Amino acid sequence: MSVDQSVAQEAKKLIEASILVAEEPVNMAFLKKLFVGQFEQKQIQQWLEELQEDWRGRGIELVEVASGWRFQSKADVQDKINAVNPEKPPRYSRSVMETLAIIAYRQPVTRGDIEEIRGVAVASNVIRTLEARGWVEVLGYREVPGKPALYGTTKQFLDDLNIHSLSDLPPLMDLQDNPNEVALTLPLEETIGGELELIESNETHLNDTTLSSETT
Amino acid sequence: MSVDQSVAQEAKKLIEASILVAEEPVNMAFLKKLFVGQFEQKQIQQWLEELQEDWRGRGIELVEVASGWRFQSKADVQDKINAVNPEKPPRYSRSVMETLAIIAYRQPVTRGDIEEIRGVAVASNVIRTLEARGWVEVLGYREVPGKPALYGTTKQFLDDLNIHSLSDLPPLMDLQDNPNEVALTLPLEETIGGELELIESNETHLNDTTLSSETT
Amino acid sequence: MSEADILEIPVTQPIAKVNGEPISSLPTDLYIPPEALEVFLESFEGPLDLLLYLIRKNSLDILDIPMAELTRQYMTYVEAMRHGRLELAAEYLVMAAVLIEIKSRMLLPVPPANTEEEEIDPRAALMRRLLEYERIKMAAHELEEMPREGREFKRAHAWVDDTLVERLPEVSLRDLQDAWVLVLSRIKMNKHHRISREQLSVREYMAKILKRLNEHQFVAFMDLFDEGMSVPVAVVNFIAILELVKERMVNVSQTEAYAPLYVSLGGEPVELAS
Repeated sequence: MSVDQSVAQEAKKLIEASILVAEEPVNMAFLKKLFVGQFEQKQIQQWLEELQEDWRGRGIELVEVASGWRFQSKADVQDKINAVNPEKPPRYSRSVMETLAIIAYRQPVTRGDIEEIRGVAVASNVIRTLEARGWVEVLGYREVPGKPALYGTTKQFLDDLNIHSLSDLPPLMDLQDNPNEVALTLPLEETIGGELELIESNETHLNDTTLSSETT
Repeated sequence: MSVDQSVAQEAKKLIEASILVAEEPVNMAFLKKLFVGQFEQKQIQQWLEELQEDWRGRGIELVEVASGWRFQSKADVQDKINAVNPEKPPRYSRSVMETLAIIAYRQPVTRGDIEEIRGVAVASNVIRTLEARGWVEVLGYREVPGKPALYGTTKQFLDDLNIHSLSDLPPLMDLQDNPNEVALTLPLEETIGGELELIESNETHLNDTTLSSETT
Repeated sequence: MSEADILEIPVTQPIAKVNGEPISSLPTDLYIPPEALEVFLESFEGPLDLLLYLIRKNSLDILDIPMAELTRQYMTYVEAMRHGRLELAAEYLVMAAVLIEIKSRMLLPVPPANTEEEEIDPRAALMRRLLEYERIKMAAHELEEMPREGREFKRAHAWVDDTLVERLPEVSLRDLQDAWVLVLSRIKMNKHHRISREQLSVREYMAKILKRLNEHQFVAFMDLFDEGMSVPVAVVNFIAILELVKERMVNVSQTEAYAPLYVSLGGEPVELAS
């Protein structure tokens, strides 16, 4: 062993915890950052394998999937759990749901836009999950360096959510949740906001037209 | 030990796995069903405590919260993980936190009650934010014109704050009983932002009577 | 105490002395940059918050408030808000009325008929509200400090093996909105990523136009406006085109003056991934 036993112990404890609390599978890049470059990839890889070994014989195993490492239940154990409450519907992780919400409400958006709004990198498998589901598609490419893809929601997304058009989505809430702030700062806002406001007041009318044109 | 060693081993393995894969904390009723009535509550409880012991010294701990048992990270380990994770936890504005406090301590309350206490209108997205987080829910409707919704806190709110019941909340200060004390302890250089310091003395316990009677 | 003292924001210095120097009017040359006033007002959660601030700042006794002084100071702020050409939130004006009413009732002699009953201090209701609000403020602060899931600790969880799950997750509109609300509460951390209020339908029309341009490389500008489009829809559609141009997703071109405008996708042909 290249490092001290107790150091290894601490490191494995940290790796285990970070994989267990993560929303998405944890990749090597994250783990390296976790140790602020203190350990090499090879060392971390070895600890992961040791952890895998430590968990052998339990009901949960540590596995490596396409986007990183995660703990998951073994089939036989899952069977027993399902027997107690079989109708547990699967759920998307928070990152998937938030990405979907951003694409739905802010389309067309690039991955960069999504990352800017969420403040974190968007794992490629998050968008892939949504594309595979048929809810999100590439609408075009933005004319900036790198030509990033512009994402939007699909017809199937509307169908699956049982709505006719995007305007049937629950209203977008704005950032200001303090009524005082709203009341006091609104007059200072630029006129663009005001114009859009005007349109908003016609929304019912707008919805009607959209609805009637799309129901057939 | 009342049961065979290997049976206990299997049982603990199953308990551990079912708590880890569950979306919500796992309660005793679920665990009993998991063993199809084969073991008594006392036995299961003992295994839970043994599991808790097994995990001691790891980055994750097994805890009992309001709605059951769950695994969660320890604060020091989470600190290290947060340092790497660029995704910052949500932060709630004062209006959100004050509204939450009113709902937590004065429930059931209507939006009107909240406005009365805060002296300002409550923006609907303030309550929506708390509902989206799963901390607040509609308990019923008050039998007055308009049938306003009565809000209360959820079990998840207790779970997320790591407490068992509302009585574990920090007690509301009874300022009226001891005004001098308050005048002395309240930091006068308080920033408007509301960085009040904690006052530990003269607390009354939040109990059912406070909860039910003191609206408005 | 001068207006400048009162208006000096949050970083409050020691305690201002309360000696009843009446303030008759605001100096007309007192200039508060609108942004500063905005920040100042945003730091209060409402009239009760402002009153508590004044009481604490001047170390007034909350159970024996000198109404004249408090009302005067409060009105100074309210005046200042109006000088900043800000629309006053109704709550602040209502509170001003309440304060003045209490003040005037205290000036009136108590009718003898009432003496047998317990004397009611006109300030009592206000005091109760202030105390209750202060309690809540403190409770909110303590709640904020408590260890919280997602911040000080996180739930540990394992995945269910995908191969066992044939069913796809179901998503409801409510889930979607919840996710958006969560995005918003996180956004507040990154002040510079400010998202302005925007009309959803503009985005929808942007997407529609893009889809159309994917099918036909060049579309006459006028063709993007269907006949029979209602005025609001046409306006939204137009804003959507402007927005697309601004975000460099489409080009608008014209061969010569007064020639028809054509709209095309910016740059390379685009393939639709479906």
